[in-house]
Amino acid sequence: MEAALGHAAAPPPASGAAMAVELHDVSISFAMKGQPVYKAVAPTSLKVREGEFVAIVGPTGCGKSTLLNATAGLLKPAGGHVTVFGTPLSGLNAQAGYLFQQDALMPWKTALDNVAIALEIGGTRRADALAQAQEWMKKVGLGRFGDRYPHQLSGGQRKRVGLAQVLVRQPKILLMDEPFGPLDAQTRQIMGTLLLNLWALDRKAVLFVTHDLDEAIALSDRVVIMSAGPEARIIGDYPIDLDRPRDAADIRLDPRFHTLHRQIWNQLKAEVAKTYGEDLAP
Amino acid sequence: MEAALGHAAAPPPASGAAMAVELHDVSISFAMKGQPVYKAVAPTSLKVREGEFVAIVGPTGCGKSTLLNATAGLLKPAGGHVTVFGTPLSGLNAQAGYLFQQDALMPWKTALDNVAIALEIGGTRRADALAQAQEWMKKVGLGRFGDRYPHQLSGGQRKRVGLAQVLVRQPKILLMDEPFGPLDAQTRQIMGTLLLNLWALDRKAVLFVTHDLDEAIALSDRVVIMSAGPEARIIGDYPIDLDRPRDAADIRLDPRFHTLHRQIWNQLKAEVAKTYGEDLAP
Amino acid sequence: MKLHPVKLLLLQLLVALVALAIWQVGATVPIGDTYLLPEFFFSKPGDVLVRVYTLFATGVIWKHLWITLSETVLAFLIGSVAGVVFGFWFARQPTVAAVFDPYVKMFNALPRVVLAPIFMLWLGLGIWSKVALGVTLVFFIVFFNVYQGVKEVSPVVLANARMMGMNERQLFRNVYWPSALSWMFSSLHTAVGFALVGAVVGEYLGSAAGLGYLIHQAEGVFDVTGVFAGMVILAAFVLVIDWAVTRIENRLLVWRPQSASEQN
Amino acid sequence: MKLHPVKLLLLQLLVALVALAIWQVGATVPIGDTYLLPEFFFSKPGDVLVRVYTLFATGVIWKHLWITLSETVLAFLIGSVAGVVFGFWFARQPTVAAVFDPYVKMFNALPRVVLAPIFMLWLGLGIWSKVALGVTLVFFIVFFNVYQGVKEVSPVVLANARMMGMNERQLFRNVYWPSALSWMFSSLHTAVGFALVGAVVGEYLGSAAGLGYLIHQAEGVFDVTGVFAGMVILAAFVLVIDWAVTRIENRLLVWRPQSASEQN
Amino acid sequence: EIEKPNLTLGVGGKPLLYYLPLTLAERLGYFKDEGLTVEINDFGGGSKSLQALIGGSVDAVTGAYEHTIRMQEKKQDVRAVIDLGRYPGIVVAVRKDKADTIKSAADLKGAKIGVTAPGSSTYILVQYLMKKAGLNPDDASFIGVGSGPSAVAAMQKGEIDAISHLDPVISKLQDLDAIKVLVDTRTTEGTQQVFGGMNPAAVLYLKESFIKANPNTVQALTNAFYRTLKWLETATPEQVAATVPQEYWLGDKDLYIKAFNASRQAYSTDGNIDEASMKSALNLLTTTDPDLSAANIDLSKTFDGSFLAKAKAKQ
Ligand SMILES: Nc1ncnc2c1ncn2[C@@H]1O[C@H](COP(=O)(O)OP(=O)(O)OP(=O)(O)O)[C@@H](O)[C@H]1O
Ligand SMILES: Nc1ncnc2c1ncn2[C@@H]1O[C@H](COP(=O)(O)OP(=O)(O)OP(=O)(O)O)[C@@H](O)[C@H]1O
Ligand SMILES: [Mg+2]
Ligand SMILES: [Mg+2]
Repeated sequence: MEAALGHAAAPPPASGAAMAVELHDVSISFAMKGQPVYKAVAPTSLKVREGEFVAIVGPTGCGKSTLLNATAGLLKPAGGHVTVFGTPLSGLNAQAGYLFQQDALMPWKTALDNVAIALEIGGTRRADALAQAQEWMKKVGLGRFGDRYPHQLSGGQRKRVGLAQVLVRQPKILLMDEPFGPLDAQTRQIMGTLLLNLWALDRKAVLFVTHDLDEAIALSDRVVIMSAGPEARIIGDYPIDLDRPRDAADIRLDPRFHTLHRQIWNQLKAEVAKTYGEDLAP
Repeated sequence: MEAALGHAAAPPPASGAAMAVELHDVSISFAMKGQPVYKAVAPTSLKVREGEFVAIVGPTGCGKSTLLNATAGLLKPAGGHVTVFGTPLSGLNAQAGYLFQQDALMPWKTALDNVAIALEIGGTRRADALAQAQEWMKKVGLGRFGDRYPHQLSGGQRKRVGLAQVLVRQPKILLMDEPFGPLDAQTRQIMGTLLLNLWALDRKAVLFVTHDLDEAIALSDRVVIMSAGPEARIIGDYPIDLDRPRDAADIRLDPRFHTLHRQIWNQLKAEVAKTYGEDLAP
Repeated sequence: MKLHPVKLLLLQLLVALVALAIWQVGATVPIGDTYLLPEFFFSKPGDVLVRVYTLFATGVIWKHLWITLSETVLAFLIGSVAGVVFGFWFARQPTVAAVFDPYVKMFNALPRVVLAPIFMLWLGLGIWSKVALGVTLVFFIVFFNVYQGVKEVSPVVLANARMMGMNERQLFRNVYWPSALSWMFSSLHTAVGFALVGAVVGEYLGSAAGLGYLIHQAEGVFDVTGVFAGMVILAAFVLVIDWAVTRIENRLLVWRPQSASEQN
Repeated sequence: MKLHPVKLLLLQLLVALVALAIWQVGATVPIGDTYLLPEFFFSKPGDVLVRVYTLFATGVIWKHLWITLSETVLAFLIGSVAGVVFGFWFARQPTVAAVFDPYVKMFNALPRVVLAPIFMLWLGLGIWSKVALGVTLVFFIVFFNVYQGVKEVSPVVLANARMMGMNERQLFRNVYWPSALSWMFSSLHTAVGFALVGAVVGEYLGSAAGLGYLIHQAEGVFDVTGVFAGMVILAAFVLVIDWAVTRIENRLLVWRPQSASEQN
Repeated sequence: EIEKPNLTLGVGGKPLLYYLPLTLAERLGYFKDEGLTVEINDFGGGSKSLQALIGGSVDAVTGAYEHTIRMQEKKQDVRAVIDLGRYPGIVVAVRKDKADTIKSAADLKGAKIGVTAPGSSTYILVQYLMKKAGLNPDDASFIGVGSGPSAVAAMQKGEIDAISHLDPVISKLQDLDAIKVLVDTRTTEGTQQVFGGMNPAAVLYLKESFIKANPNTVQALTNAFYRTLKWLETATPEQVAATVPQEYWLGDKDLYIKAFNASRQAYSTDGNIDEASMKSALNLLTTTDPDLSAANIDLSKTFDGSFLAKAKAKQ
């Protein structure tokens, strides 16, 4: 299921390309006071090559965010371990940029400062950092919103500031948890293209959680499907052999796109049905 | 553009049906320290009949949430006024249930208590409230997650608890701000069906913000398009003359669906392009 | 990262031992020809411990402890309840808050030693004048924190609760109160100490019994050993009360995620 | 909902007038044959105001005010800085916090009047022993609040900042500090008052000048008018300092949404 | 026949030698013998115990005679019924290394003088001495040093040049050889030098209204104190030391006996306050407090000797 993919325009990861992220039998549990331990993720392995764009889809609450947290080093797996560029991860994953599912902007900084700080802590001079941050604010369509505080922005605007904050640092590994969730379809596509362009520039590895299957297929090299929890596992791993560069709008007309979409959708649908089977009358 | 719609199964609002919500030339501005006043929404009028399901779509940051806030009575319009069932709104809109775009659960209550409290404050006995709440938790697929605190739930799970919290009260007017945003496509459909069933039971008025055009068309009687801000206005109002009851999955095959989708999409696309025109190189 | 309880206890004992050692050395080994902690002012750890022991062994202490305990607990309870009530009231009534704001701050700045005679006038020499003194300390600490705590309630959660139709009382119970709890408990930890301080100072300024009385008696006749013995008992005492507060706190704040610093 | 400043001022004056009226009546009109506020203990508002005026007119007060001000400001600054530093340190070093926790609480419970002689021994009779007394009050209030404030940092914001690669110092500057600010300021409002209390109590217990000295002197000769005049000046005084704190607070907390209660 | 057998009595610093008769009366059981149960409340200072009396929280106070005079000015009728200390017991001393430059009150100009508290009797006495020596009160600076170990510390650390204080601080400082005494009003000789006669210090005083309402109670109280004075007149220092609680020994019995011997003459032997002593006391106050005018004071209302007379008769 882990076939190497050939791409036309994106830098094709050589078959032997180094692994950016590897999860080795990672399992995750949550201990709760007065309740049995909740085994969220069963031992799971996943490899992401340098320069590979992997989308993760799965029913709500299956463990996608949890998996990203483990990859980021924010959550200690109950079992197994994570390696990053070959070295076992201990503590935080310094190579990764993480766009959280929740709002994570610093409320006491303006939007622009929130982006600039990501550079400043790396040692960039403030003036340079601000200039670059402003560039990125423009790229995400918020050039004129730099001096707003987060609470003065709409949900979608905040998400885009977060996106700029992560991308401006140009990390080697991108972990993105529903980055385009609160955006309209059109803006989603613009942001998707932005992300793809950036990704194509250098060989970033991307782990991309989304609920939009179209988006997953349109953007990624591989779509990974997680089963419903508890003890979620990876139950499907589809290489997306569509040509690159892809045009986000046109690609949906490609028959191959539809085949893939149907395959993945069917597996996903069955999985979701399982979650509800216990709770919902059909 | 405000044609009355005929429905097959859903209770068809009579032409002369009472207005549940009316916005009369409502405009909204934000004052910010040290910055010029931001005129988010230009004078806008919108009428929602009893029993009408209206979807609002628009580019990110245009003012959808702001408009819902005004309808809920949480935000005082800079100009114009809101009437609810004919009486001008002052203070909170007691007839409305509001599912916020952001997380709004009480972190110190378990999921079940969060739902039950919505009933308890209306005077329902605790035991009854808990029983009904548990029913609703099951309906949103979280029957076994009742004793979790919000921070122990995934993003999509929290949203569904919020949904149960609003629906359990059965308010006359439903304000929903991207209620299905962080849910996978399949769960979205299940939740959509749930909402439609509930709506069909009694003549609720629904104002439904979404970024998913398919969803907007599949669920609603009317789709309203807002222009990009600042000074956002309503620039389109499309009656959705598809038969009810609708099957969320099948409806996408209906040619009328596609015609509507294309029309709305084109207008929306042009609008989004406008937002980015200023910031993004094409 | 979480310390094993036994290890923690050992470390704590170590700290105590080091402190006692410094005390002992400072009191008995001169530097040049001055002592760092001259015995006349600091006594010696051994003597103090012996005195503490005698106080308990002879049973003299119980009466005093009991009185001080009552005063402290009463001051703490009345002060915190009043602080909570006024804190909430002010936070919910911005007009009241704005009008009374300067007066609250003024009262907070009045030295309690000067107020003591007035309390004795009004409340007599019994425990109530000491309780009042403690209350004036506890109240302000709790008040300011609860006031701020209420104002820090998440606006979205609040809006949601109001949309559900909660009235002021329900908002209080379901939103303001739980949300302000961590503020309140933070203030309670300080307040416990100040309740005791208030009680002891009250006794110190006029009484016939209590730990403050004991300390005052000892001080007048240069019985530093007695003073320190009193303070040691006092300190041990506050730990017991604080432990109770912490238990209640953990009980009421089960819902919170482990704090970030505990997690790592 | 927001009150017009002039209206607010008028309301505040009204409160003051009512309070003065009650005072006047209580001091001069007997109920049965006891006075509610006997002149011997409360003086009369007119007399007190006249005395305040004389104190300023003769210029006697300035020297004392200046000394008390210095002590208060120093106690406030040193106490808050120490409180902030230790608060952060303890919050970030759970082991240190766990080990020292009981000791911190014990020290907080020591009555300051008993500590005063020790401070005088170490620091002399000048302003520093009073500053030390104020510091012991201010420190604990700020300390507990900052400690709690740091623990209340939003876990997601913190995780985000750490993922950006912030080191401990950067986290402090960009996350912990701004996040704990509202806690800190809440504690500072209480602390201002306590700094002044500490200074005045210190002067009261031993000094050659300052408001506490004046009050003590007046008390020694049963000059209640003098005592109350001192307290009035003290109270006015704390308002000035608090006003300064509030200005800084508003400056540093521009980023916050209007609090929910202000909005409605 | 005793109207109020349960009494509350206030004092500002019970363990002080100044108030020794009170402790003795209690420990010797003389209150009990008179049918009284006395609860002794200790206050932060003499003025606080007076305030408690005025406020009604105590029935009687052992405090300074001067208070009865001051209260007249405040329209409070407070009367002494028996004298306990006939001399003030205050000692003015200078630091050893200043002994060469400050030889008398006249040399106190520019000195830093430690007193128990501003406004207190120790403060008044130095001012009186300075005034008599032709100095202005502003010529020296006065520092409140409190009454406990902090007073000793202030002298030891050289923060004050002179001190006007009471026992046990003075005895302790003498023991430490830190001071040289200028004026010693614990002794007959010293007091004679300063005032030319007696100058009553510690007395038992009560509100006039209370005396009126409870004559038998007051009589019992006076009896107990008079008996104590008589006991004290003949007691050996060892007997006294054995009677007071051990904690009062200043950590060292020898020191306590030394201190007691130094103060012993100051205790009244007959409990009486004669006219001359009253005047002397008034003079002390009016000299140092310009706001206090002798014209307003009726000295006959400060002391009620009738109870003492009966007590004497009974013995
Ligand atoms: N702190 C926690 N304590 C207990 N259970 C948790 C905790 N965090 C997450 N879970 C559980 O782990 C499972 C996976 O959560 P996770 O957030 O990874 O889901 P997800 O796949 O990201 O879902 P969504 O698409 O809704 O965001 C969920 O069932 C959730 O309830
Ligand atoms: N408190 C505020 N102060 C200033 N500007 C605000 C405030 N709240 C919202 N805005 C601005 O008003 C506009 C509309 O915001 P709103 O949240 O209604 O957008 P939205 O349509 O809901 O967007 P999204 O789809 O991203 O949620 C935005 O440009 C936003 O920046
Ligand atoms: Mg998630
Ligand atoms: Mg929105």
